[in-house]
Amino acid sequence: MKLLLVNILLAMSWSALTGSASLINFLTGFALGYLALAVTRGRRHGETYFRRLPRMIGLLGFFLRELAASGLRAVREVLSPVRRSRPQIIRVPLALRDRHQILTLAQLLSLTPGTLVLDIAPEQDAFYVHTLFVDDADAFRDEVRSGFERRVAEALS
Amino acid sequence: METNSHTAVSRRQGSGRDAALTLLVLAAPLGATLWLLALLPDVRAGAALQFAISWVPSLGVTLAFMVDGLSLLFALLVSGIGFFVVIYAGLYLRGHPLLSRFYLYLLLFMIGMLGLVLAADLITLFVFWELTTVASYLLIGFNHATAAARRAALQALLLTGLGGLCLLAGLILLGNAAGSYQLAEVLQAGARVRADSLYVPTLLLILAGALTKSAQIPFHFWLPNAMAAPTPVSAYLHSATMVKAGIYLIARLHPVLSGTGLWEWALTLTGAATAVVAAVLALRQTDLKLALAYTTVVALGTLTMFLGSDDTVAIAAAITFVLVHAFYKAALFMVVGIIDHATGTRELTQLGGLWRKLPVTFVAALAAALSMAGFPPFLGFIGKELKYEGALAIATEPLLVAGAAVFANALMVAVAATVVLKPFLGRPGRQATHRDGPAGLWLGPLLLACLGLAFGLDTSLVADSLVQPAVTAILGRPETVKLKLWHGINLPLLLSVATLTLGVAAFAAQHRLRALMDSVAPRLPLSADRIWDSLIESLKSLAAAQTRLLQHGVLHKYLQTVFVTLALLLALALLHGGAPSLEWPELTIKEWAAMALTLAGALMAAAARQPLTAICGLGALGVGIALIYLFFGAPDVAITQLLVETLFLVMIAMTLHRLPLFSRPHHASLRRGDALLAIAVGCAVTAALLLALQQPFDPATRDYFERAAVPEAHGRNIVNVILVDFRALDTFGEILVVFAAAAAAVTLLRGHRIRSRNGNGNGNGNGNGE
Amino acid sequence: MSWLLALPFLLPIVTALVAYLTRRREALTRGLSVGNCALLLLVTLMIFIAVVRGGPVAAQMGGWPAPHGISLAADYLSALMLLVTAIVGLAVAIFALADIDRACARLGFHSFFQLLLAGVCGSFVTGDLFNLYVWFEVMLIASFALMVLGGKPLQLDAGIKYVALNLVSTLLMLTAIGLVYGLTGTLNMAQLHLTVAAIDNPAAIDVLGVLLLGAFGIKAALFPLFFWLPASYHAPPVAVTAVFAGLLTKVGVYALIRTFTLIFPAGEGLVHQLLLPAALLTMLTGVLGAAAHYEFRKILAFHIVSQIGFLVLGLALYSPLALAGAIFYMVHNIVAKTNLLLISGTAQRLAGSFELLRIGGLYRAAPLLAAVFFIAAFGLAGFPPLSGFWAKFLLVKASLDQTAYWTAAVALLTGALTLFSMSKIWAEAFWKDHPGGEQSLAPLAGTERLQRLLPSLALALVTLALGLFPQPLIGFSLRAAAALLDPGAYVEAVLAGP
Amino acid sequence: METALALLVGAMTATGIYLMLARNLLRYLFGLILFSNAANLAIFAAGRLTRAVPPLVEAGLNAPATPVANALPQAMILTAIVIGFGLLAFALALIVASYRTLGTLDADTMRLAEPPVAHDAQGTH
Amino acid sequence: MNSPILQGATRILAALILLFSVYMLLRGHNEPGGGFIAGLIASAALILFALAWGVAEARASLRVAPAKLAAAGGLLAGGSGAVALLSGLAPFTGLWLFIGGGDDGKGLPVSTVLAFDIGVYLAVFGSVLMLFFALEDD
Amino acid sequence: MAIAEILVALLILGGSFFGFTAAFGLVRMPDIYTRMSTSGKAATLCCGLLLAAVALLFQDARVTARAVAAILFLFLTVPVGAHMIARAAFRTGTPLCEGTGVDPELVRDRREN
Amino acid sequence: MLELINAVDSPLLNLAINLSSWLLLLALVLCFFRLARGPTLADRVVALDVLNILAVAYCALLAVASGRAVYLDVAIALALVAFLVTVAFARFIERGGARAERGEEAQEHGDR
Ligand code: NA
Ligand code: NA
Repeated sequence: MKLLLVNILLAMSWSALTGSASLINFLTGFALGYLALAVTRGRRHGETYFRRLPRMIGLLGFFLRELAASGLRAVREVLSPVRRSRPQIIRVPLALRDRHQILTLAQLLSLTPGTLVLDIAPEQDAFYVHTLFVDDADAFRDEVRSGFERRVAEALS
Repeated sequence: METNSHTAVSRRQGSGRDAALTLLVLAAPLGATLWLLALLPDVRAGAALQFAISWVPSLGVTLAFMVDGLSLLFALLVSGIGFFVVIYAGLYLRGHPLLSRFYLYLLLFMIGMLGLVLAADLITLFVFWELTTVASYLLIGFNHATAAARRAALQALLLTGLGGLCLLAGLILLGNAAGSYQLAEVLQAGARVRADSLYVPTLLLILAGALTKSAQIPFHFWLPNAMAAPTPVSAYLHSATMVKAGIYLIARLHPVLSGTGLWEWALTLTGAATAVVAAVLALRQTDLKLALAYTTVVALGTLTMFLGSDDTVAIAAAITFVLVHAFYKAALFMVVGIIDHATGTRELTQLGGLWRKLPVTFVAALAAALSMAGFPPFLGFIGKELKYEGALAIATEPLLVAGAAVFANALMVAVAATVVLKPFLGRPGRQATHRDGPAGLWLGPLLLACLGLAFGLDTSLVADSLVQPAVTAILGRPETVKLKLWHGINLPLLLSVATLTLGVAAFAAQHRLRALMDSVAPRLPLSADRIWDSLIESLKSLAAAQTRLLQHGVLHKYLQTVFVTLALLLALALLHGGAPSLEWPELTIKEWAAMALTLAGALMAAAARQPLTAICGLGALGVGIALIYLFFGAPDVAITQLLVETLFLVMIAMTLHRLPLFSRPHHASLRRGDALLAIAVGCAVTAALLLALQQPFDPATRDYFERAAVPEAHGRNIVNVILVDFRALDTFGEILVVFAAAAAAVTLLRGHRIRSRNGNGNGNGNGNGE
Repeated sequence: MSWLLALPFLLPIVTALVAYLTRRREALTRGLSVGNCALLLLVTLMIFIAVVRGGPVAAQMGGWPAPHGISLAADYLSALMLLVTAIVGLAVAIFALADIDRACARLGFHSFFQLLLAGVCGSFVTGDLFNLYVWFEVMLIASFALMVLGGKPLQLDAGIKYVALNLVSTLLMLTAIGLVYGLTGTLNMAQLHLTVAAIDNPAAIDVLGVLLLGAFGIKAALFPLFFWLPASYHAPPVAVTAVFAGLLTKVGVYALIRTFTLIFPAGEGLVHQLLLPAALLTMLTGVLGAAAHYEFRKILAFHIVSQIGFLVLGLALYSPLALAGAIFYMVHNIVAKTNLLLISGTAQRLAGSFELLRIGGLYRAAPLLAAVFFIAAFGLAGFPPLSGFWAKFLLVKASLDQTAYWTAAVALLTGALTLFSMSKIWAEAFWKDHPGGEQSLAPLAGTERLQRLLPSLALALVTLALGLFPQPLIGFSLRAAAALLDPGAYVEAVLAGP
Repeated sequence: METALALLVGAMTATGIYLMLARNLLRYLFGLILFSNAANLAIFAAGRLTRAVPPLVEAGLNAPATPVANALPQAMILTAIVIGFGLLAFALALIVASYRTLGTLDADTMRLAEPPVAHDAQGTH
Repeated sequence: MNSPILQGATRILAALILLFSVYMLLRGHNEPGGGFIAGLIASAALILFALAWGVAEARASLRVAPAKLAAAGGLLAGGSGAVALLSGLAPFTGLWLFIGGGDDGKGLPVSTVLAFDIGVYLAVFGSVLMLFFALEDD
Repeated sequence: MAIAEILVALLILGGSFFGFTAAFGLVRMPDIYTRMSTSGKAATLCCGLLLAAVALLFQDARVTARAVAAILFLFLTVPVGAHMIARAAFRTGTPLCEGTGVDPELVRDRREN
Repeated sequence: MLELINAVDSPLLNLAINLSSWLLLLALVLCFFRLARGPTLADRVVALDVLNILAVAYCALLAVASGRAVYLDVAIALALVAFLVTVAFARFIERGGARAERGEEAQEHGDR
């Protein structure tokens, strides 16, 4: 995280130096800064950051896609005269153990169409998830494990 | 009797110191007396000595004194009798733990009284007048542990205090009418004052002061009650001097205020009624001190009666009688004190045959009583003769005055006889525990009584140097007064004989008369003392009722009152000035929406049945208001509004689980009145706002800020520039408020812990905290 | 000069902040509090002298020119009020050393006390209407804290009423100030004097006047808005009540006087008609309330209300003499009333209660206390030669001069009833024997005796001195009154520039 | 525009006062919030309204190029809001502490400071 | 409250919000923001933290007692008003220094006014936290 | 520029449409959980789109940074908030709408506690 | 009827802005309906949350319409606020606010 901040700082300095405050310029600065950091920091400390950043961007893309889908799903559900939803609460066991990962997963799940994390099981080994459009609970559990959990684990470990 | 609360041991220990103290105090009246005596020749020659220093020039008040015939007479009485009283008191209260305080009050009184009679400025006079009231209060309550003394002190204080307040108003009016508070000028302005449109209230107010102080009916009752004071006090203040302050005042202002029908009738009637009623009451008493007290009232009534006139003889009679009375009454009081001291009682029925043990006292008592009864050759006889002469000389109502005088004097004869004969010569009753006692104790009464005799034998001692200058001062014209023991057989002498006869008869029939009065008295609907009590009681219950009505302790009623007041005030202002016109506002739809959201939130909060619902309403309201700020160009305010509103709601939500729910829905119907009130205030606020908005706006300050923000304050956010620069002081104060609020809240929420940790310290206990 | 004018609030503020940080080091905070009060006395004295010598002084905060920035201004009235505040502050600060227990001190008593002084001084010295609001708030929140300091049930109960009613006043004041700004476009009081005079809109001026009257009326405890005062003043520690009694309501009265002489001259218009009846009813209801009670501090609290009536009477009569009377009365009353409350605390400390029926014996056991009480109480009742006499004299004379006979009558009657209550306390607490016997009286000794009695003695001497030598203050009050009625010099001083 | 705001201020004041008059202290507090918001809006309206132009000077200029909203009332409101926050927060703490100590939120039953029985005039004087 | 999700989110959010508050503080003189707003935002960060993790944790992570912050803020604000005394100017007169700039005011501005705003920031921040922590502790 | 304009128009229209849906969902859905499921997401999306429109319109780094910050902030907070309410509702037994299926394992978990 | 001050020059954008404005205002109304209606506390809290988020959106729209980035700051503040409120209220509900819904016996009397 520290390196990310430093990177942003560098990008801002770039913008300031070049005197142009456009988005493009900022992104240019960010990229340059990334490179600079990668060079200066080398392997010793920040190794993971440089590997993680692309994955994080990937996760972000995935997340945005899911969000859009989720929004559209919600629109359809709300506006259509017929109720399609089949609400149910499903217990989803977790493989992740890291706090941040669990958090990210929960965020993602909550933003997915028709799902809402109600609670975490007492042993913190499962979510209770409220779903609208799931027919098969087991299929949903698999989907979570193979889709979200994997990506989160990759991006944040 | 007064000294029973301290022990003999302390008495012995303190007696040496007490004697020294007494001697020290004695210097004051002695010095004053000698100084005044030295002034006698000058005053007799007609000089009025003036002494003035500037005091409150802004108000025209000077600390001015003047010695003329009238003031000298009274001043001599005050200091001379004061001298004897101090000697007497030194022995009477020997060893009393509060003797020094007693002397302090006595000196205070003496100063007050001397200042009063010597004052040459109305306000100065009043200042010393009130000083005597205060000193009297402290002295009456000297035996502070007894409820009776406290009650009597309060009664005297309130009554004379009320009178004093009237007097103050009267003196201010008099000063206004005369154009000055300087006595010299006031005395010259008589004609103007009497012609003033406010003459009547002025006179009545001043008389109210004088008559309460001098215990005239219906304000007479405080004086007998004041006998709760130690006897020296009774002798000094409540017979010889202070009660004569009213008389002095009437005499002092005689040249200014007299000569009108109102003056004459008011004084004559009041005085006559007082003399007659008090005389009857005096006869009824069996407590020696009380009997004497009532005779004092008689004397005061008589004096008042005579001062109503402006006949030379009547005035001379009054002045002479002032002297006469001062001598014999002070002496008699001290005698009673000696009896009380020796026997432990003042009750007539228990006393008798004391002449053996108290021979000197007996002589003093006898001499004083003879003067009181008006036997020749005592000064009392001359005084009485002069009274009758004066009464007959009064043009308007000679019969009334003479009749009252005869009646009163007759009963005085009876009382005088009773006071001396029964205790000293009657069948032996309670025995005296010791003999006359030290000379200091009986010296005063004896000397005073003998003075009565001496002055009677040689009237020139008083006539030229005291009475005549005084009469001159009162009447404001040079007068010649001759006092004679023997006038030949004339009407006054006949009246004297009649008086004596009647008096003896009354003395003979005293038991029957007393019994009669005792049987009548309870059936009388009114006694002034009881009326006083019921007045005080009704004052208290009025106060209690008012408190119940106003200060009832119910918060929502307090708030109702506040808002009702506000609504009425605003309604009054709007009716007075006219309501503003209302025009349909031009708003865009989003502005309407924001306002609607705000209003809806407010209504939701008002109608909410549960706190959280109300909070949600407030949340909506907060968003609505923020949007309004935003739409009208106030983003800083919008952000702050949102943050503050939210933080506050969060705070409530954080504490809500510790608070109870609203117990039942508040039905609107139950609080229709509140709703109407609220709407009324709301409408008024709207109207007020619209009125303010009608005025074209003066943009000078706004423009200044816009011009100066960047060049001078180096900031482009004008709001922020105002906050941190143009009006930084406001902001500074405001962070203090927030800080103090936080600290105060911490105090509240943690206070109980800190307190329990430290234990309960001393101080700040609350008497009714339970 | 600008610093001199700012010091009366800056000093207590800094002291308050530092004292809060060091509130667990008792000796230090106590020293800070008393030391600052002494310093404050010095500063206010300097201001006073400056004003006496050269007339009103003003300063522009931040150096921004009036009427745009915030102006501070001290005319005769302000300078006098500042001085009296400092005197009372010092007396109470010393008294508090003995009266405030360790727990209350640790909760921040000294800080809140200093903040209260800052608020009071700020209110007296500001020449800006909105800044006045801010200082009122500083004072108010400090008073809230002091009211509930220690958190006893009684205090909380009283605090609820105190807070609930005072907040209404605050909001009214805020609204009113907002509307005044809307009407005139300025907040500077000197400028307002000029602007309002030029506005021909009697309806708006009446309405705003009435709003301000309501707001300040609550603060000043005017009839029928005074409930908060008797409901609460007997609850907090005595040192707190004493400073409240001396200063809080007086700031409300000050605001009334300032507003209705400078901004909306009350010689005419609706407010003028309302002030007189309000004043008279305040005098009477207050004094009657006192007659109904047997608790030392409740009696005094109701008397505060009553005496507010006298102060407002001076404003209502609106003559030089009447205003001078109000000013003189204010000084007299602040000193005497503060002292009486300090004495009530010492009496309670000695005899164990504030309930008059449960105490007694102080006349004999505590002669010095009795003497200072007597001076303060009879001074309050208006007996010469104590300060209250001249105060009463001025107001009664002003009434009579204006042929307001009923007013004079009510004033005198109120005086008599005041005497009734004061003598009640005297008789019950001092003269009467203690119901529990002499052993129920706990004697004072050493430092505590000094800390408790020295302030009382000093204040009693002030009462006596003002009575014996009234001319300086009366002359000053007349000058102050003249300046209030013709604020040309004030306006000029403020608007002259930095 | 100001007229509408004036009406809103009146309505908010009214609802605020209505709540303040309730016996429950929490309702009083809510009423106070409404009232204080109304007061702020009153100041806002009193300074006259300008649509959507915040009092900011654009960079490089010495004064606003176009008429902007009146900044002074905004500053006043900011001060008032923060002060109001302090006061309300204290009031809330007071309510919490009172409830803990006195066991009720009904102000009418809080009679410790002024007990309901009238004081009898019973002194001996 | 003990919600892992909230707690996890709060760690990040609180830091972000604090950062945002400093941003609002520093640009306040030219754009919306300033000491008040920034102080309120900063306190929101710690309130959030306290809601998620408890007051003790919040206090510990703040390290400085809120009361000290608040009082220091007050003193800083007052002190920055008092700097004017050194120049013989009226209290609260703003003094500006443009580091590295000429008379055109283009340098990096350092001013007593900024110090004042920081004082406001600290005072508001500390005071609000005092309030919340006390309410929550209770 | 025209493309950017059209894009902006689309973004704000889409955004507000999502906003409307969110509110409509609140009214229409049968229980608290379904309401949250639909409206939370729609509202977030609404904001996201509108903020993106701002960024696109201004083309300024500082504005963009703030818009991105706002979006990130919302993405971080909205789901957490939704979770908190849902959890509270769930734990305090706020009723589910008719026909909601409940995982038997969950019932077991709860019984154990 | 619906006009936005400082709307940009483009008619297309203007139309979009106007339409959006209507939509969002309508949403506001619906939201308030749920807020007022309840029935559970959680419902109200959700409604308030959405209301706040809609206000964020509206700020963004204002920024577009007026061309002023100022509104963005308001939006951020609002987002922050919305979250804080939601968390605090959720906590309240969890801590015992639910007793209100169940209509438990109140402890207090004479409340009106
Ligand atoms: Na206030
Ligand atoms: Na007071």
